[in-house]
Formats: sequence, structure tokens, C-alpha cells
Amino acid sequence: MCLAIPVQVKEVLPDNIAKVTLDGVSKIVSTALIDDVRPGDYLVLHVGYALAKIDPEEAERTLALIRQAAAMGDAA
Amino acid sequence: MCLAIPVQVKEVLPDNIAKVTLDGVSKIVSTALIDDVRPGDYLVLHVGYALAKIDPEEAERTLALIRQAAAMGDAA
Amino acid sequence: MKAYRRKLDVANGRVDLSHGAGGRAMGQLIEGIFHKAFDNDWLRAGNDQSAFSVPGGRMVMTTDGYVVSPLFFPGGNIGTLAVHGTINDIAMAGAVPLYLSASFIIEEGFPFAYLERIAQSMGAASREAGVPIITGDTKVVERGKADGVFISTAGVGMVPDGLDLRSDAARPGDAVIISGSIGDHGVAVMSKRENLEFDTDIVSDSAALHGLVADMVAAGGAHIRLMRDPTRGGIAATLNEIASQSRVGFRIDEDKIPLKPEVAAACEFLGLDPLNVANEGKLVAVVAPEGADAVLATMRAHPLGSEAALVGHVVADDNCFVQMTTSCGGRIVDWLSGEQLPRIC
Amino acid sequence: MKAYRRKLDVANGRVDLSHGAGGRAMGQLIEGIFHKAFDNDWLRAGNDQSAFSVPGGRMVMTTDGYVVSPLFFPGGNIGTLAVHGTINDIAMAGAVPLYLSASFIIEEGFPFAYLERIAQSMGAASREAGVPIITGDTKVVERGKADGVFISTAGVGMVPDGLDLRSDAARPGDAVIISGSIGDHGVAVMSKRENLEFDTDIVSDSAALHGLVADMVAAGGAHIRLMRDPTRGGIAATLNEIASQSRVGFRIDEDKIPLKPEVAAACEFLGLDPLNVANEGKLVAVVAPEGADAVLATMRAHPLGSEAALVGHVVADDNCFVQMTTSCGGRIVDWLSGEQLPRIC
Amino acid sequence: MKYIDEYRDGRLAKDIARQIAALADPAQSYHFMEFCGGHTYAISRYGLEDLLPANVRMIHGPGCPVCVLPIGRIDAAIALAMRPEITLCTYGDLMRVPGSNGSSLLKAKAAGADIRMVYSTLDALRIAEAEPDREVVFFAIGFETTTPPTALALKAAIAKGLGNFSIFCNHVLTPAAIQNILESPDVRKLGTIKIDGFIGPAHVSTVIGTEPYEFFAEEFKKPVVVAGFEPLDVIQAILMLVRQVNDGKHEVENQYIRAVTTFGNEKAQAEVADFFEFRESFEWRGLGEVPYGALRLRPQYVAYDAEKRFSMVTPAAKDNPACECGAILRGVKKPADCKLFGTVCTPDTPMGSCMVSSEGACAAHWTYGRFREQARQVDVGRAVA
Amino acid sequence: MKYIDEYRDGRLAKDIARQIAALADPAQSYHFMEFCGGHTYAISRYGLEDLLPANVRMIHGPGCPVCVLPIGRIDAAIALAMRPEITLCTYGDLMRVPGSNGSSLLKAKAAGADIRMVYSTLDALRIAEAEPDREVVFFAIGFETTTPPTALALKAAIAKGLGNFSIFCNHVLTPAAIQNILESPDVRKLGTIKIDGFIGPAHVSTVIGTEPYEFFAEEFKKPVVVAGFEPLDVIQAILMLVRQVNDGKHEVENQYIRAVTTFGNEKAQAEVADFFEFRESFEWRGLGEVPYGALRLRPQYVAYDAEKRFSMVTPAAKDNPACECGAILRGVKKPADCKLFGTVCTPDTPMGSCMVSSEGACAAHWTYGRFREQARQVDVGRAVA
Ligand code: SF4
Ligand code: SF4
Ligand SMILES: [Mg+2]
Ligand SMILES: [Mg+2]
Ligand SMILES: [Mg+2]
Ligand SMILES: [Mg+2]
Ligand SMILES: [Mg+2]
Ligand SMILES: [Mg+2]
Ligand SMILES: [Mg+2]
Ligand SMILES: [Mg+2]
Ligand SMILES: [Mg+2]
Ligand SMILES: [Mg+2]
Repeated sequence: MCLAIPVQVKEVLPDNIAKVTLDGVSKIVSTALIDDVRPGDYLVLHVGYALAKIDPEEAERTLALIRQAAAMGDAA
Repeated sequence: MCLAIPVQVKEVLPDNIAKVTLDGVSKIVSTALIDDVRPGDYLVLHVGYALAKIDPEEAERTLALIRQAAAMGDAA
Repeated sequence: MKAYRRKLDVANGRVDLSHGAGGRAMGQLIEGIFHKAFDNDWLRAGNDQSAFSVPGGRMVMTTDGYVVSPLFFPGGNIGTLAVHGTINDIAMAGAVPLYLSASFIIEEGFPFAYLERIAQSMGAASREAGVPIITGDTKVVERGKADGVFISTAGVGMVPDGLDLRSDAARPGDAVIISGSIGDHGVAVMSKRENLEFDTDIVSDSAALHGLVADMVAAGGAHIRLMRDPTRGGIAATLNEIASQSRVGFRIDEDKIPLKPEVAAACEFLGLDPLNVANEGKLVAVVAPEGADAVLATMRAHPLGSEAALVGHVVADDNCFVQMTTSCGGRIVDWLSGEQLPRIC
Repeated sequence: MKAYRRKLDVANGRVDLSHGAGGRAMGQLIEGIFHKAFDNDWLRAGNDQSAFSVPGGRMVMTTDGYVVSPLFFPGGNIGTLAVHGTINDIAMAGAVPLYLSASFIIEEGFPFAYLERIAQSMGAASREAGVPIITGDTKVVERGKADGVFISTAGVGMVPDGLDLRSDAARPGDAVIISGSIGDHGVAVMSKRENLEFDTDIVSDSAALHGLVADMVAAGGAHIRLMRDPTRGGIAATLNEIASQSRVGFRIDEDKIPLKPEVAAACEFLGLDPLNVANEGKLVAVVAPEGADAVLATMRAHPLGSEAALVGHVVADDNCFVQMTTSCGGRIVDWLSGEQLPRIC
Repeated sequence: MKYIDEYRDGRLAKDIARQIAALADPAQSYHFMEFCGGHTYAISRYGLEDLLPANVRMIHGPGCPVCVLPIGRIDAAIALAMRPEITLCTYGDLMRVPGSNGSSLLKAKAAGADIRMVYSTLDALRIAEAEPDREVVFFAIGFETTTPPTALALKAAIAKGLGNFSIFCNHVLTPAAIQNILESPDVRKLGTIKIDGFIGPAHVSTVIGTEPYEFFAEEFKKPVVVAGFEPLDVIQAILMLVRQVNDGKHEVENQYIRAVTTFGNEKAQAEVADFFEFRESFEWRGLGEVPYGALRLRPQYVAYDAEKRFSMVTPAAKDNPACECGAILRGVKKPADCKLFGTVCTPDTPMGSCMVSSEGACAAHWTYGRFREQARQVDVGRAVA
Repeated sequence: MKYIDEYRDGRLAKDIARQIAALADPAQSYHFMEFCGGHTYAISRYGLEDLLPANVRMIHGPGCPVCVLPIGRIDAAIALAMRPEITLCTYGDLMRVPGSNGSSLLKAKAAGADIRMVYSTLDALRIAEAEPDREVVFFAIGFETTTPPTALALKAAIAKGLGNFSIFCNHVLTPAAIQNILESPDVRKLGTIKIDGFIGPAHVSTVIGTEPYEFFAEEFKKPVVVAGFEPLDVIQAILMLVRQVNDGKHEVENQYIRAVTTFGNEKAQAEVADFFEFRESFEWRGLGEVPYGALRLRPQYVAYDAEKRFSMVTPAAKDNPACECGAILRGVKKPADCKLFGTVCTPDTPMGSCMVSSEGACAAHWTYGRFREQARQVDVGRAVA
């Protein structure tokens, strides 16, 4: 459940509002549930509210693990 | 001014309401401004209210006068 | 494993937004109501357009939108109008109507039962006229963004060789013929309008006139200058349109215009002039004087023209006045200014 | 003594009920806005229908109603759609579109300025396409009984000799070609919807495809089985329609379907599948295998087909499934159930 | 249609016209004013002018309640209707009446005002009952004929305790206007012509009777014939006036005796008196201020008086200075004498009050009679060429 | 699309699938339940089942807030929306959910109810502000993910003093449901199958963290891998589960570590705690009564609680008895085992909860995967023929 997408913060606006984008599509959303939002941050967006920050390092680490598992499968 | 037409009472209904007709067209109207309305009466109807009764004898008399004047004109 | 489809609950169901969304619900509505009612292979083929063969020659095309309120009225409904009206606009060119298209814009919440009744009437009217509805479209808009249903029909027809009726063709001396009594449609519709309600036996004259027209063309084709169906704005608007397009005037005779007593009475009730009231099964023909008798006789021999009357003539008039002889003198017949409103004075 | 007519105050005026009543005000609106914008002698002749000559052969007729909201959107407006959409339905038969009709249903209060802008766009689109609007109709309904303006267009066209494209003609092995990226129109419109508002540079793909089609027919006419423009319901609805009408299945490849990143992103925002999103300037062609290369090459040489792609093939399938190979495996592409709604999950 | 068709017989009309021609003294001219738009309409609609001898001329009076409504009252009604809480109910006649700057109720409706056309005050009441959240205002206009229905609506609203119903009262009074035409100071400014007699109102008189005209007949020495609205009624009334003039009389005669009595409908008069009182003065479009020329709600019904309830103001608004309505309504000029007639001023784009309703002198002439000017102009043109 | 496209790489997915096949013990079967509809959707949408070895089978759990809403709650919402003063705001997902007797919000809207689809609680607030005369009710559904936005809307409504805004609260809780699946008395009635591990929710977990799953992993000795919703996330999580099973472990692992932390979004949790409290029990469609399975507004916010404010009653309403949702949601049966599947029950005419949202087990299978049954049936048919 729970359609949510990763979006990047373009602009932090007053009152816990931010302009976020995904591939050239931008939208005004609420960041009231997240602290310390900065331009460039990636957020998980759900029904107009950001729910979490995406950790770029962990994301990279996950991908690395995936590639590693895939390489093992590829070899298999 | 004051579009008004002669209509005949078809049916007297409660609360000062009557069903009136003109050549096969009938409508419900108010007779609150007229006393003693009876089926067969001719009324002068204006914006949904009967304003006066038409006196059939006077109507005939007027027509007689008109025909008489016309006859004189015809002769002239 | 084909998807089962629950039957359209025509008795109790309503059109909702899914019926306009391009999915299965829409397909079901179109098949269950429109295809069934219009009943022809063109529609069942389910193409985006329908094909037909023509012999070559002059064709005509026309369209009209139908927004009548109320949707159902004595003598017809919006669907019969949408078929008759567009057939008539084709017929007014002297053409043989061939095919119709129908575009439905339906308000969310509109009962299936009404839609089916309308569609069935359209199917019956189109079969009776021999002019199939071969292509269509269905849109659904939110409640409050339409008025039940609007229908736009378009039609095409083939003009008989050598015939060329045009609105600028009236010439001084031509006869003006009306095919029957005026104002029946408008009065029938108004009799059911909220706030105006009155009782009358008058029914709309809604009818397809191409049969009558075919007879007229056969009898006096070369003499017919032009034809018009006096719909919105009535005879008054039609004569004024012709007058200004042909740069002529008219002189017509009030006593000769067929008018039912009930229509006259309803107009008295409402403060309207029958000349401004809409017709949906009548035509006005302008005919060269030498053809007038033949055309009139032919019309009178057709059930839709049995009360046809020669009501006046075209005159030379740079002012394009439509003049009418009344019982007492003369007057102009003008366009109606603004909406046709009941008046108090 | 001709009646002076005050100029239409296009900048500040609004449509009121008198503009639909069949009198002078209606005539002025039609002349001042529609005739001016559509600019042709057929309309100026002021007949109830318009005439044209045809050489004889197979013709097609189609209609669509346009109710898009908002009326204006990036890349077009309801008027351009009404011209392009109907031309495209004619073109999908491989036919040469000849003439259009236009029926306007206008809500009381609609600003003249908007109406003129829409009419001007229609005029421009029709001139650019070489398909004149030769007949029309105008109705005005009370405030709250429409949504600004609805337009129903109908169109007729001539099918080249020997061509017979039909929705039941797809055969196993045929190639499926899409003329360009999908979903642009739907996303452009949704980006301006109240409550959905998002910013994107995506513009509607609204375009008349008959030029592209003419090239395709010239290059591979005999090999083209059928064409469809994937409008409401998107590619998914179109492929399912063809599948069920031709009693075949499809196997298409997700990776090959042209899709702009912004459209993909907007669909992620809204929880929509781009395959369900409407297009207004794209076509899907089913082509016999031996003609696929030639048709594809011809399409790519045309500005409206430069991104054309062969996205899959027709397969034998009694269930008429549209199957799609995804990056990871396979799935069905189904019709959308119900309205296209933004989802939360 | 009984009591209609008999009175439209063209043959009889022509015969009577011949009798008029026979009686009219060729050495003198007869100028009669029909006060009422209903008569103006009948004269134009049936082409009665064609029947009259050249020396019997009809002058169209101000008797159309739509035409005489000042621009400021229309502006006030539009301003009221544009308020979101207001539903304005009006007879269809008012929809196209021009206010200032090309405005009208029809255009206000297009711009979003909630304006409903009604056939009867009963419809307005029904709306108020059905939509208790709306402030339903009935735009009341009309002469003595139309006032009793407004009084009854008010009475019913009070009985039903309809707190959301009120009346924007513009009811005007006929005798005051006739008197004004004869004695107003404007007459001097505009000039005047001899009026040899009046055709008195048909349906106004069903309510007020013939008695109120006795004063004029006596005071101004003018014959008055109260007449019905059908063509034979009118032509007979003209004959009666010619006879009175020839006999040197100035009596009140009643041609419309089938519906009008000496004292009128006293029940209706009582209903009106219960709810309405005189205004000291009221502007009539085309006539200017007319003392005691209109009614307003009695103070005890202030809650039902839209003017008070919504603090309505009637803005000062000027008619087009080129408009000759004032002179036309007094018979000094004819519609075709106005330079706006048929050019900028037509029923589609009325500039002055006389062009507003189909019963206005200019509108009736435009709609039914303008071919006569034209015929004359063309004839003159041919003669010159 | 960054953080999307990378996780949709089909080649990598296939490689991982091969690794799963290599690791999966051919002598045993692996049954994993993805609790969340998001995972069900990804599996169906991307055809991940095609990649898995025959002995690794996914069981679709009840994790779709639309699917689990009992018919009675839909009926109650429809009854509320039909009241003339009410404007019901809802996410688009709910519009087509069937209530009793073929009803739905979509049909109620067609029948005249004022129902508005919103994208966000912010839209519902805006409507309440813009239309103060309407009673604006937000139809709140969703798991822990969707609850914080409802809490913020309520907070804002209170701050703005919006007296015409209220919430029909149907927020449900994930951990309670998972526990119910494993221990409910129904399991005995419906039978159950071995579940070897869980894929834990992605976005629910961004809010609640991974910590709440520790209890199950421990109590029921089942491995849990919290995973993202992209296909690579899912396939990696399956690999991780296979490894745990092979290793005899039952730990909570976090595949979705880029967005999920151990303790989740504590700010969001605090907002929720301020306004909501547990319901002792709440019906989940397909699961029955789930103790502490849902939230309601705290008593101090009773004025904003539509259930109280409008005395809403949730009528008892039965699912179709032939519907196998209960068994399917527990993994006992598969969609195609239901005799209504694809015949009377399709996404256009859903009969049971699993066919309602595109994330329901039956709907996902119908929409994306039913060709597999067909292929099998056809193959079987051919073999027989
Ligand atoms: S024509 Fe128009 S402007 Fe001239 S007097 Fe008549 S109403 Fe006034
Ligand atoms: S197919 Fe429909 S009826 Fe059967 S279990 Fe699934 S949802 Fe229930
Ligand atoms: Mg037409
Ligand atoms: Mg109509
Ligand atoms: Mg027509
Ligand atoms: Mg279509
Ligand atoms: Mg016509
Ligand atoms: Mg079409
Ligand atoms: Mg559209
Ligand atoms: Mg189309
Ligand atoms: Mg038309
Ligand atoms: Mg199409």
C-alpha cells in the first residue's frame, strides 16, 4: 500500500512547505513531518506530505548489495 | 400595458384557486381578488391572478355598438 | 476466462463518471443502450468512424446541438428532435439524407432509464426516416456541469443532380409556402416548463421532412428557390434571414398562416407572438411563381404538408422588411429581440 | 434604415441567453466570432447546411464531443482538440479528411474573449490541416448547466481506393507500431487541474495525423491492417479494443514504448499508469509483418512520427489478452477500471 | 378565442374607420393620446394607423411600466442581484431593460447573479419557500393592474412567516402620470401639442374603475374613453372621441364596459391599500419626477421592503441626452424624429425608455411600423431623383 | 527517476532470481507473505513471479487500506455523504469500493451526493475554508503512512478554528494485522499454511521504523525483511528471506535502509499520538475483528470526529459468502481458487475486498497476472485434447 515516491527538494519555502521535483515535474508539498529539510535532499513523498529523508549513502550501499547478489546469480 | 386575457372558469378549487381555460389551454390561477367565482364565468387574467369578471351582456352590447358603427361606416 | 459483465441495471441505474472514462463501463453503456437502440452494423463494427459508399456528386453536411428543457415533452423528446432536426437541415437543401452521427454529453447521475428512452426514440425515428446513426460518441461530465443530456447530431446527404437551393435565391414575385400550422413545437415544450405549466393537447410537430421534400423536388424541383425549417426564432426569424440573405423583402398575409387555436391561446397566455415560436416539423419554401401551384398541391398531398398554405410573396425591398398584412392594416414582422420570454406586458 | 449593431465587446462581454435565442444577437455572435475565425465561404453563405462535391467512392463519417477541463492547457485548448480529434478519427480509416462541422454548447456567462480564443485556435488548426469547418450550430444554456463550453465536431473524409482498414483486421504476427511518446496530452491537462496542480514543461501532443497517415498509406497501404488513435483510456484501452474486436492477443514490450521522463514522473506523482493516459496526436498501427519496416521508416521520416517505434506483435489468443514484457517478467495490460483517478495506494 | 377574436375583426375595423373618416371634420385635426402601451401595441401590431384619416393622429403615451422605470432603479436592482445571498425574481419583461453602461439583468445573470424569471408573484413565493437559505427579492413593477398580485404575495408571505422574502417596489400610478403630462413644468421646456382627448387604460381600469378620470375630463376639458386592448376596442374608442370633440364634450366614457366598472375592483384596491402607501414623488423615465406617482410598502412592513432591508440606494443615472423620449411621450415628437432611432437605438440595443418594451412608442414603431417611414423616405427619394 | 529507475533494472532482477534459485533448497518450499499491497502490486506489475523458482511462493497479505475497509464503513460513508449538508472528501482510491447492494461512492456521487476527490488532506482543508456553509468531512483511510497527514490536517483545522471540518477516521494499524494473521482463531476455521517469513512494509516503516517487527520475529520465529516497493527491493528481500530460512534465522532485516530507520519518524509518531488513540477492536474486511487494529480521534477532539458529530452508525453488512478473501489473505487459497474470480468478480464489479484496489491480491492477479492461469488452463486443455 501507500503510494510514495522519492522527490528532490528544489526550494525550501516558509511554513514547512517545499517545492520538490521528480524528473522535470515539480510540486509544492508539506515538509511539516520532517526536520532540517534542505535543497538537494531527497524525500519520500506520500499524499502531499514528505514522510522521510532518503539517505544517499544507504541507497548506494543497497544498490551495491543488489549488484553483488546479482553478480553471484549471474555467475550461478 | 398589462397583458391580460379573457379566460373561462372550468373548475373552482379551494383556497381561491380556479382552473381556467382559453381555447383548449388551461391553467391554474388565483381568484383571490374576485368574489363569487363560478364555473362558466369569464375572467380577466393578469400575471396569474384574475382581476375582473367579464360581463357577457355588456360584451354583447359593445359588439352591437361596434357593428352598428361599422354599418354606418360601411354605408358611408 | 472472459470477464463476466453484470447487466446494466437500466431500471434503477445511473450514469456515473466511469461511463465516460474509456473503459469497460463505457463500452457496456454504449453497447447496452446506444448500439441496441440504433441497431446497425456500422456501430457494431466498433470503429472510430464509419464508412459508406457514395456515387459522386454534390453532398451536404450539417450539425445541430440539442439542449431542450424539459428533455421529454408532448410529441417527442430530445432524441427525436436530434434525429428530425438534422435530417431536416439536410432536406432543406433538397438533399436526400444518408447518415447521421450522434455525440452525447451526459450529466453524471442521469438515469439509464431516461437515456434508454431517448436512445430508443432516436433509433425509432432514424429507422422510420431510413437514415441510420452510423457513428457516435459518449462523454460524461460531473453533476452540475450539464443538464441531463445534450445531443449533437451531424448528418450528410446527397443533393439530386441539378438542384441548387441557396438562401440568397429568393426573387421578387416568388411565392412563400408554409407546410403547416406554426408554433406547435414551442408551445408543447413550454407547456411542460416549470413555472409556466399549462395544460393543452398540443404536441410537438417534430418530424422528418425529407419525404415531403422529395415529393416537392420531384414535382417542382426547378421552381423551388430555397427551403428552410423555421426552428429557433420561428417563422419570423426564418423569413428575416432569407430576406437579408437574398436582399429582398416579404409581404405575407397573417390570415393565411396556419395556426392552431390552442397555439394561439397559449401564446396569449404567455404574451408571445406565434411567429417567434419554434417549429420542428415545418418548412418554409420560396418557389418561383410559375411552380407555386404544383408545389403546393404536391405538399398538400403529403401527410406532413396537408395544411400547407401559400402565405405571401417576395417583394423587392432594399430594407429587407418582412411586412405582414393584418386583419386591420399592415405591420413589420421582426426578429425577436433577446430570449423568448413570457411577458406581463 | 438598416439596424445599427453595436460591436461585440469581445474584450469584456459575456455570452448571455440572447446569444442562443435565434435572433440578431445570435447572428452577431456567430458572425463576429465563429465566421471570422473559421473564415470560409460555406459558413458565410449562411445556409442550414453546406454543400460540397465528391468524386464517388468510399467515405467515412465520425463525431466526437469535447468536454475537457480545464479548457485551456499547455499545448492546446478544447478547440484544437475538437479539430484534431475528429480529423484523426477520419485519418484512422486511412481516409483523407475533407470537411468538419462544429456544434457549440455554451454556458451563459462564458466570456467572449475565451470563446474567440477557442474559435481562433480552431480556425488555425483547421486551416493548417486543410480541413475547413463548413457548418455549425450554437446553443446557449443557463449558468450551471454546462461547463464553459462543450464542442461536438463531426467530420467526413474520402477513403483512398482499395483501402479498407477495420478494427477486426489484426492477425497474429502483425507488428504493432506507435507513432511517438505516450501520455503527453493527459499529463499536460492534469497538470492544470485544480487540486492536482504540478509544474512540468510537458505540452499536449494534440495534432492532426492525416498527413502522417497519408505518407503511411502511400508507403505501405496494402500492409496496414488498421489504425487507432489512443485517446481516452490510452494505449491500454486501444490495444484491448483491437484485441477483442479482432479476436487476437498482443505481446508488447514495455521498454520499447516511447515515454518522456516527465510523463513517467508525473504518473508516479499521481499513481497512474502511462498506458492508461490519453493521447491526442498519436496513433497505433497494426501492420502486416512484411510491411512493418517500410511503414516504420516512413513514419520516422514524418515530423509527427519521428519517435515511432515497433512495440510488439499480435499473437493468437482466444482470451484477447494484451500481454506486456516488463523489465523483470510479464504482465497483462488491462483496461482501466472506472475513472482515471489519482491514487494514494 | 371568445372575447378576443370578435374584437379583432378587420372588416368591422375598416368600416368603423370609414365612419371616423366620415365624421372627422376635414378642416381640423384630432390628436388623441393613448396613455397605455397596450393600446400603442394594438395600434402598431394591427396597423390601425393605416386605417385612420390623415387628420386623426394617435400620440403614444407613457403607459408602459417597463419603459418608465428609471435607469437608477435598474442599476439598483442589478447591484442587489449581484450580492451572493440574493435571488432576484422578475417578470421576463425586465431582463433586457438597459441600466447604465450597457448593463442589464440579462447580462448580470450571465455574469453570475442569481436572477429568475417568473410568470407570477406566486412563483417567487414558491422559490422563497423552497430555498430558505436564499434571500428572495421580488422585483415588483407595474401599474395599478399589477399591484394587487404583489399585495397578495406579501400577504401570503406574512401568513407563512417567510422571513426570506421581500419586495423591491416600483409600482407606479396612472392618474398621476396623466396629470403630469398635462401640467408638468417640463411641458414648457419640451413644448407641447394640443391633445384633444385620451384613450384611457383597459386593465388598469378594471382595478381602479373609470371614476378617477373624471377629474381630468373636468379639469382639463379633455374627453376620456376607457377602452379595451383589442383593435376594435381601440377604433371604437377613437370614434367615440371624435364624436365627443365634434360635440364639444369632455366626458369620461367607458368603451370597455364588459370588464370595467365605475369604481373598479374594490377588493383589489383594499388589498393594495393595506400594504402600500404613496411616495411623495417618484421618477418616471421620460417624464421626470412625478408627484405621488408611485407606491411603496407601508412602514409596518419594512422587513419586507427590499429597499430598506438591503439598504438599497438608487444611483443617479442619466438617460442618453440625445434620447427624445420625453418629447415623444408628450406627443411633441415622433420616434422617427429622434436621430438615434433605428441607428444606435433599436430593440436589440435600446438607448431610451421608449425602445425598451415592445409597448414603448419607439419599439412598437421599430418592430411593427418602421416600414412606413421607409416607404415615405423611398417615395421622397424617388420624387427627388 | 533517481531512486526509482535504478531499482527497476530487469537484468539485475533476473540475476538475483538466479541466485535465489541457486540458494533455494530444492527439497523444501519457501512461503513468504508480502504483507503490503505495494509489494503485491510490484510483484504483479513487473511479473516477478515469472522469475522465482517453483518452490519459492509469495503469499499476498492484507496490506491494502482500501481492501480491508469493511462494507459497513463504506455504507456509513455513503449514508453520510447523501446528507444534503455534507461534503465528503476522499482519496480517489475509495470511489469505486463496493458497499452493500452494489452501492459505491462513485454511484452515490452520481445520485447527488457531494463527494470530492482530493489528492491530499490539504485539499480537504481548503474546501472547508472556502465553503464555510458546508460540513466538510474527510474520509480518512490508510495505514501508519497515511495517518500523520490526517493528524496535521486536524491540527491545522483546530489552529484555524474551522468549525465545519471533521474526520471519519478509518486509520488502521499494520502490526496488529500481522499478529492477527498468525494467531487469530479464524486461522483454525480457514486452515492455514506455513509462512516462512514476511516482507515488511516499505512506507509504513518509514513512519514506525523496523522496531515493531522485532516482536513477531521473536514471538513467531519468523524472519522479517522490511523492503522498498521497487522490483529490485522485493527480489532482494526474497533473497534475504531465503538466506535467513536456510540459516535457520528469524531476524528483522532492513532492505529499505535508504528510507527506513529502526525507530522511524518520531515527529510523525508524536503528531499521531497527539490526536489519535487505539480502538479496542476494529473490523478488517477479510480478517474480521482485529484487537487494537485501528485508531480513533481522542475524546477531546470529539467535535472533529464525524462519527460522533453526525451520530454515524456502521451498519452490519456481510461480504458475499462465496468470497474467499479471508482464506486468500492468509495464504490458504489463491485468487484463482475462488469461483467468483474473473466471473462475477472483476475489478469492474468487485465482490470482495481483494478485488477492490489494484493492490488487492485478486485485483493484482486479474489485472496483471491472469494470463498465467489461462496459459496453464490452455496447456492443460491441450494436453487433455
Ligand atoms: S429612438 Fe431610442 S433614443 Fe430615440 S427617443 Fe426612442 S428610445 Fe429614446
Ligand atoms: S475473486 Fe472476488 S470474491 Fe473471490 S476471493 Fe477475490 S475478491 Fe473475493
Ligand atoms: Mg444544422
Ligand atoms: Mg433545443
Ligand atoms: Mg437546424
Ligand atoms: Mg469518440
Ligand atoms: Mg434549419
Ligand atoms: Mg469519433
Ligand atoms: Mg475531452
Ligand atoms: Mg475520437
Ligand atoms: Mg443550427
Ligand atoms: Mg479515435
